[in-house]
Amino acid sequence: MKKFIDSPASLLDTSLQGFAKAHADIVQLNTQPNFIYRKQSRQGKVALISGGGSGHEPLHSGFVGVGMLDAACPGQIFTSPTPDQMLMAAQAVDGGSGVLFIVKNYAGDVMNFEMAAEMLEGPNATVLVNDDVSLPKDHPIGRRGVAGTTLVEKIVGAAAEAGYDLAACKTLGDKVVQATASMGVALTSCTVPALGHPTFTLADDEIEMGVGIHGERGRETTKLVSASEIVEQLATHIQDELNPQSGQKVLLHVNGFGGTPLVELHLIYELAWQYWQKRGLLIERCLVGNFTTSLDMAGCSLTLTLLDEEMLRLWDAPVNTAALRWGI
Amino acid sequence: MKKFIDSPASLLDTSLQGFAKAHADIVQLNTQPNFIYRKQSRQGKVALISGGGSGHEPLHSGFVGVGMLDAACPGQIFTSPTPDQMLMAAQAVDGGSGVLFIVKNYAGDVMNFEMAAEMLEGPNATVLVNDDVSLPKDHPIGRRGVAGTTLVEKIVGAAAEAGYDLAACKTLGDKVVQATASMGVALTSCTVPALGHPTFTLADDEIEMGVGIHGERGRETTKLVSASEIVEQLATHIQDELNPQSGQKVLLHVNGFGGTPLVELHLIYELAWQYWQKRGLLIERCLVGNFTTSLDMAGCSLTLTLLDEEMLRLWDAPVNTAALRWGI
Amino acid sequence: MSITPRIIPDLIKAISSTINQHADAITELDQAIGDGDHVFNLQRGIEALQAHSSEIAELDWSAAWQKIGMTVMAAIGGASGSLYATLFISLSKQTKDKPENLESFAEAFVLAVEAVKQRGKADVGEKTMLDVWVPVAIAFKQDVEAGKHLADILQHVCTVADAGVEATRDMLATKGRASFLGERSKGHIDAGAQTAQLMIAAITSVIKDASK
Amino acid sequence: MSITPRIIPDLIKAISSTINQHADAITELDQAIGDGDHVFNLQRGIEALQAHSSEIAELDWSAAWQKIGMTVMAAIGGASGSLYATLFISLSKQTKDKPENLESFAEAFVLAVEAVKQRGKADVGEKTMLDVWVPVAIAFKQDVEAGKHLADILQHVCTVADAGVEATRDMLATKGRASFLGERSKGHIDAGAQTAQLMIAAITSVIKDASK
Ligand SMILES: Nc1ncnc2c1ncn2[C@@H]1O[C@H](COP(=O)(O)OP(=O)(O)O)[C@@H](O)[C@H]1O
Ligand SMILES: Nc1ncnc2c1ncn2[C@@H]1O[C@H](COP(=O)(O)OP(=O)(O)O)[C@@H](O)[C@H]1O
Ligand SMILES: [Mg+2]
Ligand SMILES: [Mg+2]
Ligand SMILES: [Mg+2]
Ligand SMILES: [Mg+2]
Repeated sequence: MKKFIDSPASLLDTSLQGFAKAHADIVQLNTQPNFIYRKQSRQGKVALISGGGSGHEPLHSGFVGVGMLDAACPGQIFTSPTPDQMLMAAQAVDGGSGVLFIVKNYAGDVMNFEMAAEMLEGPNATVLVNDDVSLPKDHPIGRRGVAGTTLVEKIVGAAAEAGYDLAACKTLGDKVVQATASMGVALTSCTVPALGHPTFTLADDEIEMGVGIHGERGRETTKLVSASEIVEQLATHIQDELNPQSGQKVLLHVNGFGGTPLVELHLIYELAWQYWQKRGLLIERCLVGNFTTSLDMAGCSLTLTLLDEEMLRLWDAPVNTAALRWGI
Repeated sequence: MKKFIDSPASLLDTSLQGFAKAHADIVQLNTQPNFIYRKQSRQGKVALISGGGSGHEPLHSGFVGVGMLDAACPGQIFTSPTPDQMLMAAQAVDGGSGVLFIVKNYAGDVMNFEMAAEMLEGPNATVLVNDDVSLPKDHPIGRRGVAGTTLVEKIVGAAAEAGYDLAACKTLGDKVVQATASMGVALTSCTVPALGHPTFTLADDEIEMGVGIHGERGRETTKLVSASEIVEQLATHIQDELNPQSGQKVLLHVNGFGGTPLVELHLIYELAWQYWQKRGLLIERCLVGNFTTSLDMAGCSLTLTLLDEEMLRLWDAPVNTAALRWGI
Repeated sequence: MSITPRIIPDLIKAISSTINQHADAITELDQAIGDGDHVFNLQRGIEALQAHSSEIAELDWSAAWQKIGMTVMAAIGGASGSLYATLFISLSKQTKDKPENLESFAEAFVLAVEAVKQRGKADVGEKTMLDVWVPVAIAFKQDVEAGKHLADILQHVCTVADAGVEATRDMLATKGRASFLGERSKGHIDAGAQTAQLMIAAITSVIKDASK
Repeated sequence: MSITPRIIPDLIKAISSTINQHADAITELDQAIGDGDHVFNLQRGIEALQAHSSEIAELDWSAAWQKIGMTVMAAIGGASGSLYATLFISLSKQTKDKPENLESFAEAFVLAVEAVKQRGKADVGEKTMLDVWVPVAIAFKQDVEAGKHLADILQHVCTVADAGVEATRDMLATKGRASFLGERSKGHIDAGAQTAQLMIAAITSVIKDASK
């Protein structure tokens, strides 16, 4: 394994120190337990808390700040955080209007957030993100939450900032999730530091279709084909799921898994843009880059969100975080 | 080779289309020849033009916008752009106050920009970036320009925006270059699409110290050591070069080469921060992330810039580009 | 049941040693159909417990289970963290103000495993640790109720655990990460079932020695 | 010199075929001590020239060189792009309004190579294409001045080019990307020198055939 690392055990804590220093104008770090929270939290506002295993950076810590999250709870690499993190974070950022947890649908995340919610006194709600359409809709544990999470956090974050109450934030979050579909493909596996070698291996001419974000295998190993064909496959799954009307306004998110250069991600964006433009969609907004990563995995995902005017307005609202920043 | 690609020949052009669409609020694309330029160019302002081989994204196209570059000329992957690109870009963005070329010191870049400057009518000047201290100061062709370029483009970009004239921009650019030192290390090579396989190979326990940004070998192949030891080595080269006084204000830039996860880059930042904090420097500003990349190379570089009040003020000035954005 | 929480440090030590000994094999299992972190998750939990084991040994059973539950809850994370936290916290609730005997424990154990099922929204046959814990809890309770000798119960429990692990091999995973793989999950033992079995084997062996 | 620009399409075809034929070997050279793109750079230039070759064939020599120079300038990029653009644009300047004969061309050629030296701030001995172009231009001019037969001149030029390439092997690179490698650049032939030699061999062979 080749990584910049002193030891797998110290990587996360030291990295969080560095992150907090690098963005000290926006966030603070609490240790024991670990959470990243806003430098200035606001009274009277619904507090948004997310979290999950580390290794997906900038998700979620890079999304803490005005207009987005109030706190992020980083677990060990690819391991969901523990309930005490969410509890303490909630205490730190609760502005008196309740806490909204934004949780990616993975067993560990769901159960640990659930325990936190059970223990938390005071009003709280949870938005479960399950945008991964590589799994069938009736999958026994539901679909995974993947790159669509960024969009949920941005849109609901703007709503909370604008004064939406807890119920309204929850309703909006569920609406965004409903309107969002994602699918990803890996060209390589990734290497979890504690493991020391790639989680799986692919032949030189193989790709893994329908992967999540933890370096696990996906639904299917298929042959490496051209970027156009890959985009066609990913986009078709999403298209079949959302079934948007011609003239529908959408947000198109091309997410890199960490090891894919921007030059390729912009190629993918162009090809996906063409796919949906041909189908009459209005690609009103986009986000292209590495946002929900799987450490050093080469690969990417497409996410499409059907926008209404409310979502569009909230997407455009100012945001000031380490990884997303505009209008401020 | 595993890449999202239709053909090596079409990759760049399609990717530029995607980039321009993704950031249509900020930039426009000219084709034949290729250059990215600001949506709104400003009369009366010195025009800043940079460029170089592609594969380093977001450098330079991601830095076009208010407060930074006026245009970027992307060459083929790792191949410097051609003089006609710079010439046409200059015509497109010249605001009547002359053109400043910001050029990384690589033979191809230098010579192609030089030809453009020779052919350009009207006042122009060139700032040559040569911040790579892995090469000796008396290297026959001078040191390479690497990740420090981002800082030069940001600071001089703010100055041009603030109304500095051509001579003042040039003087400032040279000052920033003087005050900046970088050094990089690669854990892996990268794969140039046209080539189809890694440019060089390293054993599992080897790293390449003192690399540039084109996937070439560096000065020395050494053993993989801990992140702390790697930071110590890189930082010591920089420290010996700049020889800053205790109490000196600095900007610390940790730049990822593309394939290194943020969790590691923030670890590196923390370790570098400790290195210079111990030596009494005041780390007033920082930038951590993938800015000057080498496609999918795993690795990173450290850059230190000694700040004076002018540079600090200009660093903080508003910027609105695809990759750097604040204050707007 | 004359066994007091003073046995806990030995239990933790035995669990630690068997998990460490089988670490690579466990990783291989979680990697084949999961994300490969299961053993590290457990090791973090065990380490945290070791730091508190002498303190825990001084408590009564209900308080001990509570402390164990809170400790693993804050240390493990992941699916197994919440499930084991649920198991122990539930054991604490179920043993609270109850007589400290085998019958009472067996009843609490079955209820705690029920709580785990609820936490995981899962049951036997879904290729998880429940394929060990559920039959083990049931067998244990039945044997205790039938008045079997402790040594025989322990022996039986181990056999049931072994069978539970082996049964996961050909199951289609419908819970946990392995479920994302669909049919591809078949043919691999579930890592969480395997570690449950290892822990049960370690625990029964310590208790057997202690009750000689 | 009875050779007119009508020969240019054949020259380009011959250059194209030798470069394509040796593509992998050239890549290997540029990869060992450069960045591996040299052959693609040249191929882009050659392709662009091919698109204009029939048009160029109609021009006089000075205009032809100018068109060639501008075409490669806009197509190649990299170090070699500016160097070859400089060579051809300078050839155009030096042949402008000059008699179209061998003596005049030889003089222009030497001056154009001088311009390349200036562009590259380099000279022979630095492990670049100049280790081929400089001795070739000098040998050519000397032979022409000495009144040698064209066939002998062409033969001689080829030998000089071969020697130039070979000489780069043990040189320490002090210009171009290879110079970043310091001592590690030794032991490898320079890619740009190699392609210069290949082009010269192709050109001389076409001219030999044409002047038979
Ligand atoms: N919903 C569930 N119910 C019961 N057990 C589960 C469930 N989800 C996962 N498990 C168990 O947890 C184990 C994985 O634990 P671990 O690797 O520590 O967590 P994670 O899956 O979050 O990486 C699985 O092998 C399985 O036995
Ligand atoms: N300063 C220079 N002077 C003369 N020739 C040079 C110089 N720099 C590079 N070269 C030549 O150019 C060749 C490399 O060309 P190419 O690979 O196309 O460009 P780049 O080095 O920009 O990738 C080298 O092999 C060398 O022969
Ligand atoms: Mg996990
Ligand atoms: Mg090159
Ligand atoms: Mg796991
Ligand atoms: Mg090259």
